[in-house]
Amino acid sequence: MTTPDTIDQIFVITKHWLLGYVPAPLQPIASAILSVLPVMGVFPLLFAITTVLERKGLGRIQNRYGPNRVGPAGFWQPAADGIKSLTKEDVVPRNADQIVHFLAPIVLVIASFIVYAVLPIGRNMVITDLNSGLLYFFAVGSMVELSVFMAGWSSHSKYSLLGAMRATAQMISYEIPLVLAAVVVIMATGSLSTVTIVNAQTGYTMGFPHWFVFTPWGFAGFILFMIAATAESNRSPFDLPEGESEIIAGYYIEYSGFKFALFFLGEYLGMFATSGLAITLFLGGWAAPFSFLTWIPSYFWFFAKLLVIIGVFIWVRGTLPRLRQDQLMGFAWKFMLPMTLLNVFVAAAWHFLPTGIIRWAVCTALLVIPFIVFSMGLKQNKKLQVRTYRFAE
Amino acid sequence: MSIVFFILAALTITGTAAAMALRNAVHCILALTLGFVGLAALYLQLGAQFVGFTQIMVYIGAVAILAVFAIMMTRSAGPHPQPAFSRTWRTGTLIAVIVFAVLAYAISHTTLAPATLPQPEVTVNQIGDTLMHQYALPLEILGLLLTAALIGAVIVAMPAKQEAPQ
Amino acid sequence: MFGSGVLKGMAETARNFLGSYVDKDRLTTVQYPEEHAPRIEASRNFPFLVYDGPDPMAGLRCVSCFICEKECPPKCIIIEKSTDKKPDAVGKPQAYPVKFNIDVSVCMSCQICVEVCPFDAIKMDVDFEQTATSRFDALLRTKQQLAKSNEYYHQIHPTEAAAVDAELAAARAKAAAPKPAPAVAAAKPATPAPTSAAMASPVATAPPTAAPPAPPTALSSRPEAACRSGETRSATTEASPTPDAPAPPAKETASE
Amino acid sequence: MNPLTTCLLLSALLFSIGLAGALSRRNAILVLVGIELMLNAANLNFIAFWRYGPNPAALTGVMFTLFSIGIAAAEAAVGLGIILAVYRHTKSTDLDHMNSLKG
Repeated sequence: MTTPDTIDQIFVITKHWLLGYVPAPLQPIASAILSVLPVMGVFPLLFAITTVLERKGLGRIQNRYGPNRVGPAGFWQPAADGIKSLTKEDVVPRNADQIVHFLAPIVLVIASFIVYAVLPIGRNMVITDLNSGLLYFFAVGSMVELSVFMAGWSSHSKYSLLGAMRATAQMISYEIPLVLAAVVVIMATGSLSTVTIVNAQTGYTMGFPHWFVFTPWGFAGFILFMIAATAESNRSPFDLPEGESEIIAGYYIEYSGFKFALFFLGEYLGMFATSGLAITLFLGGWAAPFSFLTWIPSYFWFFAKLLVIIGVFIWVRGTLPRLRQDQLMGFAWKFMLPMTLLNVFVAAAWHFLPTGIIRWAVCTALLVIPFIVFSMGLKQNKKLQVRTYRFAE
Repeated sequence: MSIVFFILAALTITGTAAAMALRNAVHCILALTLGFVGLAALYLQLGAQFVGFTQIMVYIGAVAILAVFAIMMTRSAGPHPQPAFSRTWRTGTLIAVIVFAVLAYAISHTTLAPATLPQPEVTVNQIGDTLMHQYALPLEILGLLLTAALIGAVIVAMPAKQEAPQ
Repeated sequence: MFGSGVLKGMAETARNFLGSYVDKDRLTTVQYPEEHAPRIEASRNFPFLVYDGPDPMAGLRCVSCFICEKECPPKCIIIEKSTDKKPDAVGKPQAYPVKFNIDVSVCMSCQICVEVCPFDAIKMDVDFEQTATSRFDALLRTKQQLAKSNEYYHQIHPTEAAAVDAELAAARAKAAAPKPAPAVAAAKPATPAPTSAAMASPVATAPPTAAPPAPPTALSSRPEAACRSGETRSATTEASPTPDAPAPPAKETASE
Repeated sequence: MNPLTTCLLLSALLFSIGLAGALSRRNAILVLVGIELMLNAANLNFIAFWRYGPNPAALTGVMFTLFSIGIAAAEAAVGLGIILAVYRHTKSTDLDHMNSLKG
């Protein structure tokens, strides 16, 4: 470890230094506040940056400029959007259930924020190291479904109710693959604590890291986890709950002004949280990708990985068209669930097979052969024809 | 007993009582989730972390959502002309009050000697070990039961083909 | 295999993403306030009043016949007729508009006023930046704002303006020389060639003897044009003081 | 009052609320919810006795609660399935209307 500890641990040291000025009986509360406040500041900031990056990236994918008017290269756009949504009139439908309508965005944002409690964003930088941290993450994540339902139902509009029903059905269906894809890591580390999971991946062999993504089951688990995470955070191509063309904006159609912005914030925070969990589980958390890069502080690596995953999310959003509802459900139950269960089996086989090339071959074969069989089976009863274009190409 | 316990107890009782008293079925379920959150927090307060999070995950993430789906499918959230309580609600409440009175009498007149042990540290590993060794058979049976319930629920809720010719 | 299409699509979008930074031709967006997309000649947005000569108010071709005000579907034209008369483009004494207002916010750019105008006095402009900071007075364009020179008309719609000039020159020649012309030159005004000379020279400087009057064969070959001019004439007898119409509408020729 | 008694009283109150709901609601779904509440009251008892019992290391209360939660989930799934099936026949979830066996 060539990292100068003062730079790597600068936030931890600062926190302890600040705590020294707090009287002893207040120290637990002060410590909690000092841990929570940076998270509550950094991730909304990341949300602001992501919105502008997403719009610019989508623009470039579609061969146009993104927003480029407000500030240098359009980077003040989120500030303009924020001011706009803050100053807009807050319209509540007359027939809406006023209390539930008001509570829904708050519940969503709170649920999205408190999952960050178990995400280690750097060495010794985690709000609380729960013994059952992963369970906590998934349990709190399930509260998002409820807030989505609250928003859709209380608006008293058929579009929002349809969107909410779609969203909850989709989230329940994809939560199972999400959890099952994470189970392989729990099997490998024998712990539900996120800190222990990251610590298990910090080693290096010949300069290469011990990330779980570099194993057959870890790679498959990562891909499956990311697919399920895309569906969980209602992002394209799984953005049926807010399909603009059929149900306008889904469950938050009746929201305006700041509440709408809160929904947006909550959605992006959920995306960051699941991405952060994917990093923690499969990409080594805050660990550097090569042993000679360990001098760069750990939190930098976490956010670098997070930005890469956000970039992939944007890339996927710019590429894939929206699925149909039956395709979505069929994909969850006919493909994701069997593959994740198979992946659990492969992880167990990996654990019991002797180390060496045979283990790699067996596990890869166990994953790839069923995958090919699956894709052939799923393709057989479809009459796919080559689409011809009259004008494009 | 700390003040936190009483706050959580009040939250739980408020949520569950509202769940049983409100007229709108969806409001009932939402109040019920509040009660479940309070109960989960009580479990955490009592040192059962794993159980608390499982409580949130199963009851809020699955049971409440399932109930909400059932309410939506049976259209029972609309404005009801008929009362929300059954004709025998007085009898039912009376029975509940009597049951509570008997239980409270029994509890307060029993000399319980709680062990003044420190908060037990229960880790996930311990729970896993116990589940896999001591309670392996119940676990298997529970798995079987859940599978049977899954299949059974689908079969029960599936529309009969010859009955519904559309 | 499952997912290969996804990867192919991802490669395509990545190519677009990177290409948009390398190759400026990929970006189809026109950065509007700084750049303008090239305008096609037939584009139109909002009517304006054509005048001849140096003085905008004296040279207006409009005789305030009220045809456009009557025909306007959203009723955005407001005209007030003068009590005195002054010579028009052809040379006849005609009334002129004291007030000629068009409401930008009401106008729907349908060009019907241009179609019906028998004097070629109102034409379509191409200036689409008609915004104003207040809702009412600023959006009401007055005669002064609407008046634009024939040279400007030549600039924005050269082909159409040349045809209109030829028609007007023919009408002026007819008014100057009331004798019937030889039939040899009859076909000349029916096919006005948009030569550079015609485009460059405004009507006022055109030699009055150059073109003979339009023969009746030109009218009978376009029955719908004759019919329409007859209609408008009968409908607006009190508006147009002269019983013989100065020029047959030649819009069809111009737009073709 | 010692903490165990408080927990037990709370659990008894929870049980009574669930019982009152199950006995007095018209909507079948809410009756099922009342039964769930009674199960939860029992769970709270298990946890309380585990926490203040003589041998917390044995994890018996935690195990019972976990199994109970699993069974409650199964019960909810089957119960709501039955309610949906009943609704399909009677077009109602009102329990007072389901009296076709009444003599």
